Amino acid sequence: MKIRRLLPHPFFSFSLLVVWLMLVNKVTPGNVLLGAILGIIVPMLTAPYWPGQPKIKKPVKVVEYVLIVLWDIVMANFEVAAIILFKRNKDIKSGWVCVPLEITAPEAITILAGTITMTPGTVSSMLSADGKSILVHYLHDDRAEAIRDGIKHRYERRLKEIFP
Amino acid sequence: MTDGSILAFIAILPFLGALVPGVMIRAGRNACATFTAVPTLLALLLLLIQAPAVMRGEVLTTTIEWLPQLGLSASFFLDGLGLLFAGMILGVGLLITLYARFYLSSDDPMGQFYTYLLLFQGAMLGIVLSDNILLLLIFWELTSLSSFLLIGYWKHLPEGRQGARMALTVTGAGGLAMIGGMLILGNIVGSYNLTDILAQGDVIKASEWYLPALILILLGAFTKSAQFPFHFWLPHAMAAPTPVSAYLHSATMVKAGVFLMARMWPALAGTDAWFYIVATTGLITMVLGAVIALFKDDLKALLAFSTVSHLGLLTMLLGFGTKAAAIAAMFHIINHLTFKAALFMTAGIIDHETHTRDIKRLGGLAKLMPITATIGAITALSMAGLIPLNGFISKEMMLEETLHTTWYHNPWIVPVLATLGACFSVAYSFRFVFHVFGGKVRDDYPATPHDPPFGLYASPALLTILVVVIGLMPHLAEPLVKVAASAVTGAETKPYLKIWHGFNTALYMSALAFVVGIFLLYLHGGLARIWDRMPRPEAKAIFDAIMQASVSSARWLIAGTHNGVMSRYLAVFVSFTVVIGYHAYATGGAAPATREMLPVPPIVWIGWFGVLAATWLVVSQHHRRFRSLIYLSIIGLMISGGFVYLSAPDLALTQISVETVTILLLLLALYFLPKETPVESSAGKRWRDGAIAVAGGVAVAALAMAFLTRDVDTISAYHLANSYKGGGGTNVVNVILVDFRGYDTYGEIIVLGIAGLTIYALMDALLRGPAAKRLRDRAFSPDRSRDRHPLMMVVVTRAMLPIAMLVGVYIFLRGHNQPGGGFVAGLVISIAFLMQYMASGFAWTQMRQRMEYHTMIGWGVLIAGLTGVGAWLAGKPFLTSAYGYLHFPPIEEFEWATAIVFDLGVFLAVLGAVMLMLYSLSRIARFAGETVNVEPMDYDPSAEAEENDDAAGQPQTEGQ
Amino acid sequence: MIMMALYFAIACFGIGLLLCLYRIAKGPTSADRILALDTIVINVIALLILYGILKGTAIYYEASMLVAMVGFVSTVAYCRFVLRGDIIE
Amino acid sequence: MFSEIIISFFLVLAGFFGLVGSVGMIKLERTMQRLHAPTKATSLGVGGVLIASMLYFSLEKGHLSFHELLITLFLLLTAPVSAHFIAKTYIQAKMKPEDLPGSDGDFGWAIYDNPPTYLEED
Amino acid sequence: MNHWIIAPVILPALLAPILSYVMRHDIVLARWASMAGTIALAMIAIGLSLLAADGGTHVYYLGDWPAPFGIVLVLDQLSAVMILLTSVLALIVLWHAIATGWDNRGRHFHALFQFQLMGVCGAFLTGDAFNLFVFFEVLLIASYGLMIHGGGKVRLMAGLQYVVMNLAGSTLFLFALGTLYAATGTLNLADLAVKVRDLPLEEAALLRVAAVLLLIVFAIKAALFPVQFWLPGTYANAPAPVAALFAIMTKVGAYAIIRFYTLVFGPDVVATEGLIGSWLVPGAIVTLAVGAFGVLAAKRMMPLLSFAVVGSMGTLMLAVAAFTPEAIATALYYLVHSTFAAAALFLLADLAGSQRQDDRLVQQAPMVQNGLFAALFFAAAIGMAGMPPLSGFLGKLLVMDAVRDMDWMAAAWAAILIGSLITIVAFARAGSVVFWKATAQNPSEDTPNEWVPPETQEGTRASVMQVIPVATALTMLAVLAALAGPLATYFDGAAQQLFDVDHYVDAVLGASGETLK
Amino acid sequence: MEMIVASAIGVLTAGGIYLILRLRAFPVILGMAMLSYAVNVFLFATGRLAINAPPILNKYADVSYSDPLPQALVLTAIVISFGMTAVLVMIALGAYLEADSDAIDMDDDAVGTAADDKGQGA
Ligand code: NA
Ligand code: NA
Repeated sequence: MKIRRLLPHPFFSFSLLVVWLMLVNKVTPGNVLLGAILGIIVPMLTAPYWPGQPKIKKPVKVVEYVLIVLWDIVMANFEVAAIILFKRNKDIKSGWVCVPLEITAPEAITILAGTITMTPGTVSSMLSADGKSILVHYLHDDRAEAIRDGIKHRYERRLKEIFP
Repeated sequence: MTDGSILAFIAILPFLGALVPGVMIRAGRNACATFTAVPTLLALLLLLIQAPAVMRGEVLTTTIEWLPQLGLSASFFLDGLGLLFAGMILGVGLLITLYARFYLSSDDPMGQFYTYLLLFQGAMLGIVLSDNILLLLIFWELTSLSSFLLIGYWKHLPEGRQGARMALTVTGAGGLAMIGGMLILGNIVGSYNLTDILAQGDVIKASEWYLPALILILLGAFTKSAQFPFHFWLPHAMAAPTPVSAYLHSATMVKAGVFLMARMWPALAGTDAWFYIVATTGLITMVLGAVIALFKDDLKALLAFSTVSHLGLLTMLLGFGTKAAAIAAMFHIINHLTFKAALFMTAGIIDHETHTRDIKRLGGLAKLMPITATIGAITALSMAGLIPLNGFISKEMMLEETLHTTWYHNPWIVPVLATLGACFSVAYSFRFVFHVFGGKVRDDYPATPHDPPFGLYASPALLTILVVVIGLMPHLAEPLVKVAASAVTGAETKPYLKIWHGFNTALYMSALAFVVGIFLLYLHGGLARIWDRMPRPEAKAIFDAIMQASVSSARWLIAGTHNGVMSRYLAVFVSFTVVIGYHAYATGGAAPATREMLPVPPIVWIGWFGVLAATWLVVSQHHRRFRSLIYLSIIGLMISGGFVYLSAPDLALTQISVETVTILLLLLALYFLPKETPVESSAGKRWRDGAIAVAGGVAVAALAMAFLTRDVDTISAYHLANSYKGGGGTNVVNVILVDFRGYDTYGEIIVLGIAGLTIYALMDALLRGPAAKRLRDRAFSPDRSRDRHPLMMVVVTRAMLPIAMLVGVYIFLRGHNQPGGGFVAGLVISIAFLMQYMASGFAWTQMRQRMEYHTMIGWGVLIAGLTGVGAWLAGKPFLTSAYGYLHFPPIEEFEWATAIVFDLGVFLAVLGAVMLMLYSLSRIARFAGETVNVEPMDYDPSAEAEENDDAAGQPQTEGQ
Repeated sequence: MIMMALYFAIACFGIGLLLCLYRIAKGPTSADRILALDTIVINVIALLILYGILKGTAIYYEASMLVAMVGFVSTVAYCRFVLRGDIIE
Repeated sequence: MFSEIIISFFLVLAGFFGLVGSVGMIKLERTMQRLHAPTKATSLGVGGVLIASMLYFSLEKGHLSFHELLITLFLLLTAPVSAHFIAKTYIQAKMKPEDLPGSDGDFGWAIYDNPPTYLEED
Repeated sequence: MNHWIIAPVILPALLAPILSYVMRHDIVLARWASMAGTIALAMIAIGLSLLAADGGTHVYYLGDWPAPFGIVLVLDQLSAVMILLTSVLALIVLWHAIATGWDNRGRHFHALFQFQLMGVCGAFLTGDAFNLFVFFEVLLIASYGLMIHGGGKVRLMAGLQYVVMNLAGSTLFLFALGTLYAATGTLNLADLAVKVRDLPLEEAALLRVAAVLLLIVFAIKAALFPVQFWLPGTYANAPAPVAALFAIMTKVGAYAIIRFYTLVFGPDVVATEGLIGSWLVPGAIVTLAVGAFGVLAAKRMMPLLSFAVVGSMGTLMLAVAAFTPEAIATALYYLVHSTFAAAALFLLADLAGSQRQDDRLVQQAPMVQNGLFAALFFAAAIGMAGMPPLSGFLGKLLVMDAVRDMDWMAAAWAAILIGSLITIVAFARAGSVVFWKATAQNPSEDTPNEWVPPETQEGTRASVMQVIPVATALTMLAVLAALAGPLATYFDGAAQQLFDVDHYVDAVLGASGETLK
Repeated sequence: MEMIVASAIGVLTAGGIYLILRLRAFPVILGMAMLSYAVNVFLFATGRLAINAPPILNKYADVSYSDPLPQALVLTAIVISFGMTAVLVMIALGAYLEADSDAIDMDDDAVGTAADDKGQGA
């Protein structure tokens, strides 16, 4: 019980500890201790600004998702680079596509939008006023639907599992 | 030399007395008058007690040190001349006090009057008793001031105010000139002591500074004594109540100039310059005054010009520079006092009884007010210089003197002109007698006249008796005239005053004057018509014109330069700075360049180009305000990069974070300001500004280049050496900030704190002022975006906030040893909060704000201050630091330093100040009708967000 | 070899910076300018880190970290200004 | 030796993508297209530099260094939001609702349409 | 080391935060605290003046760091006088602000007031060039807050100009300090004095630039031509009590000039020869003229007084420009005098203004206390215009006497005499319109404003409490005149001390040995 | 390098001066900001220029350090000028809201030196 109140979000506190260690860039007992303390205090200070912080269900899925995204980023970078460097402007067919969303957790939506943007070739440009769809701009493609389905299948599905 | 410490008391008595009447007025007019008479009387008695000694030829002196550095001492001395004048001042003062009691009406503030009168009396007394010319100057200026008050006594009358200002201007100007003259005199002699100066006459006259000194001093005397061409103020001073005119303008103030010439005689007189300046001025004044007097219908104006004329006479006599002339002058001073004071009072009585002073409306008063008529007639005849009255004797002596005077090898011009003057004085005197008292009784007087109560004619009557007595028995006045004249000439004089000198030229001249005078009066009607048609300069018009001209030219000058045109102020400032900076550089040599320059890798060129380009963009497009802000932030970025490259990491951190906060502030302000700057300045002005700007830029660049290419050994070697072992930190910059020069930092955070306060106070004032309405009526652009708190932004911020806080803590803790420190940490945290504010809006975030910003600044400043004060406990000076190391195994050693506590103060102050500024700004926004949000984001698609949100209440709008 | 690569990278980001300067001057829309500024910030971050590698010191690390942080804040602020006018509501 | 190669590789990679990103800023014609460019500079450009830095300090300087990851984390978190905002800035300035595909649901795109919970005030 | 030396800075610095954060909702408490603090400051100032009277130079090594490496405070007769002057003026002004309720017309008056005092005292005490800059900024930013206290359109615009001008000045200050450091490598005044005197003229170019730039910086504060333009607009629109307090601000500039150009760039310094006087003398003369013409030209009371302040600075600077001990002593006398004269006039203008429609110099309905104010104005005007019997006249004589051996003596005398004539005339005009003409039964045509019946003004009758500050300031002028002798002796001492550079240097640098950590 | 820094300072100064000579508050504020950039670099440069010699004591190696004092001074100056700029911005805003114009010039009537000959009679 006490632990619960002290650590409402252990995953969060732990990641702060990691961030702290990143900052000091040196793993020593002192730093770990200090980091741990900060990992407890800072969330307390900032808790009011993050009401309804979601509980991460399946950390494994997170890792998987991250790896996939990283891979996509690398790959897509080359594609886009090719487009920018070798395609003549008039041949570049950019356009808009609306991706309807099923996930509702703001965190999930944000991560999805972020993923869309960071995987080059697409930029998540705007949400709808009710947050139920996301407006995506693609740099060059022939089939807008393909992009939409790719996004929904490859990313949103996984996010739904992480943020049920 | 006899001890005269009593003199100081005599001189101060009137001033002490002056305090009383103002207070006493409630006790009634009699009490008031009495309390004025007492000090005067007392002073007079004390003076008379000294008189015998003075008559024996002794000189009483006393000295009280005042300002030895300057040579100013409260020194007084009493000799014959002083006695004569002091006696007159106090004696007539008494008579005037009595006269005024009955003259002034009950609704005149009599307390004020007597206060002013005593002030003036004291000032005059001071002049004639001073033995230090600086002291004399003080009293001299005091007479100008007190007479200003007396002349302007009837302040509701424009004539009074204007007359007073004119008198002050003219006599004040003279006084200032005299200051110059006196200081020169003092420098020639090496002492400001009058007796020393009078003893050094030859030295003075030999000095090349003699002429300037003479002229400056005479300017003082002439203006005071209304000598041509400064005579014009006197008639206008007649706006004063008659007692004032009788006192100032017959007996005392106007005689101050004469007194001064007499006083300085041994030091200044006897040279050609003296003769031609003084005698000529006097002669002209005498004639001119007499002529004008004949054509004045106002009794007091007539008397005023007659006074001018008689002052001219006295001046002329002193100008002659002979013993006999001096004797004549001294004697005439007494005589003029007696008849002129009486005449003024008579005029006052007539005015008082008939409610007019216009001769044309008078006449025939002899039957209605015989006593007044007798007094007036006798004194007027004395003024005309008729035998056997005292005026006759001194006038004879004067004419006699003129006969011995040659002016530019011309023996007759002076006597002729003198006689001419005499003719006119006979004429106006007789006019006074015949046109006022003579003729048949009229029925159209504004008021039915009859003799006044005794109190009102007592004083003139007494004077009239003197007129007659001195006339018949002049030898009575001999001893006084003797000592006075001796004092003036600084040598033994033997006046031989008698009424009948036999049939001599002077007598014939008088006779001629009498006949011609009568004839002139007979022709008066015709002459007056000619006079009126004759074009002549109207002094007052000229004076006013000059005043007006100087005022308008001053306004033109000032309005042309101090007209609130900021850009010109700054342009002048910059250009001036460049010019004298260049002059300073050019007039000194520069040591040879010693440093060899560092290489410039391409990336630096790029950064440099970035700065140049961004600067050009900001300047060329400053009309597009938002855009120029974007360009501005490039400069900040490049400079931060430059700081990193040039080994100043702390600067880079500070620069970049400060720059960001500044941009945010500017954006917040720009929200209310116009988004565009109109093109207002002409192409010419733009070129001018451009030129100035380039000049400034080149100058600064050259200056920088000048030292960048030269070495100098600085004190910072010490800081590097002692930073660790003395300050316990390896980041020398930080140690300097919190330790070596912690006092600077202390001041710096106080500046921030005040900035926060000022901004808060200003906002508060604005929202209560007219600005509030303008804000309320403010319309929002209809096409602005509808999403205020986008989901994505909110979520990311929530993740960033804790991380940013860690960064802040990290930067703070390591500041003492690595780049960072309290200030940057404070900015980082505030930027983190700013992110939160931007994401979820002010109200929502504010509700979650625990610490209040005022308090935060307060604690910051206090903590920093108390850390410094803490050192006192250890008996060390303010801000002395201490540091050490703690060991908790297994954790490695942990350093502590009081400097870090100080840095904590810095941190809090910075955080508080920045947040308070933003708070104040967004307060305006909400005042401007901006709706406040209760939700952290526009819309949260997930359901559970609602419940966990503890912000279901109404948001606070006025947090602080 | 690392040096060569370093200089290459520095050159790339440096040139990139110049290109962004062109864009920020050219515009045409505010979006372009904000975008260009954002990209300049990114290039600067890279350059700072590269400089750290070049000098083999971590002392300039905080600078790049801070630039990353404030770069984001100012980009958002600029956009909010265009979108809403008031950047803190 | 190997470390040198791999570090250099990442540096070159980073430089290349950084440059590509900026070239895109110039070459691409339309604002929305240009918006895609910096995501390269960010992801692989700066990312590569950071990795190179980590490797360099860890392998060459011999003390483990991973604080570069924090910057990466920052950029990954913030870059999408920046792009998001810039896109909206552009859309609001230059586009009308009809130029965009309709949103899925009753509410239009955020900058044109008030959120469901919006209480009518201004 | 005597810890009291830093008290004038620390006391207000600790009081102000408490005032602004603890007592900001309780004006009564704030008033008492602020008044108590100011009285304490005055007490301390008296103590320090007595301490300094021995002619010694008392050094306070902040942070216990040896000079020139740390920051030092230096208490000598000059700084003691300035602090005493400041605290007495502060008492007068604070009393007025409280009695008239000025302090309650906006937020944080007392906190800003205390901060202002802190800044001024700090500037007078510091022995470090850059620290002087810091405290200039403290007193400036506090003055910004006070300047716009209560708000209002014109005041804010004037405040804006005031801030801009001073920001430009502060920027130049930094350029100057940079140049100074670049040329000498030190910031401590004593150390500078030594290094500057070692520098030959042929290597002094940079130093000379620093010297003139600093002169301009201080000239802005002291409102010297050609950087005086800002003052009238600012003072004329400042809250009257603040304008009265600002009487000390121009003196800070004067003080800095006196300090720097005797100690560091003294007349004996080869490196900066022929620089200062050549700019200061004409500047002062023109300033005097500007002041006089402005007084004559003014059509409102506040601008008139502001220009009078400009003129007084011109006179003051004429004395300073001679840079002889006698002249500096004279300047100090005139400095004290003109401070109180200006304060008295501004405070009086405030009282009178509250009983008139506005401060325009035109006929208006007579004030309830017309006579009283007329008398007070007459006295204050006499003081400012330099007429006897108040200290202004002695000050004028002293200044003229002090410059009598200069080759520009004639010009100076002419300027002073003509200047005071114009001032006298202008004050007479103003006074006779405001106080005398008001009593005329028939308002003449140059008075468009409707006649306000006195009974409606009864409420605004100034209480004794409100008149006391003005009276006190005037009394100061009388006291200055009466005690001119002893005061001049003290000022002579201060001036002598200023020119004894070696003594200062030894006191600051010599002692540093034993305080080494 | 010195030339680069000096010229940059000069350019910033020139730009700042030109802007503070404008007639509206906002450009003047911009100018002040630029001037403070310029003066900060100037002040920093008085410590002379050095590359990769930050004044952070290195316990292990004996390296050279750049002059720390000007850096400390500049830090103080930056903070102070930030506070000043903030106040300037607020007062400019206040003046604009009160006067409904952000012109920086006052009319000479406000100064009290208007040239027309009304007013002081008597
Ligand atoms: Na002043
Ligand atoms: Na003054």
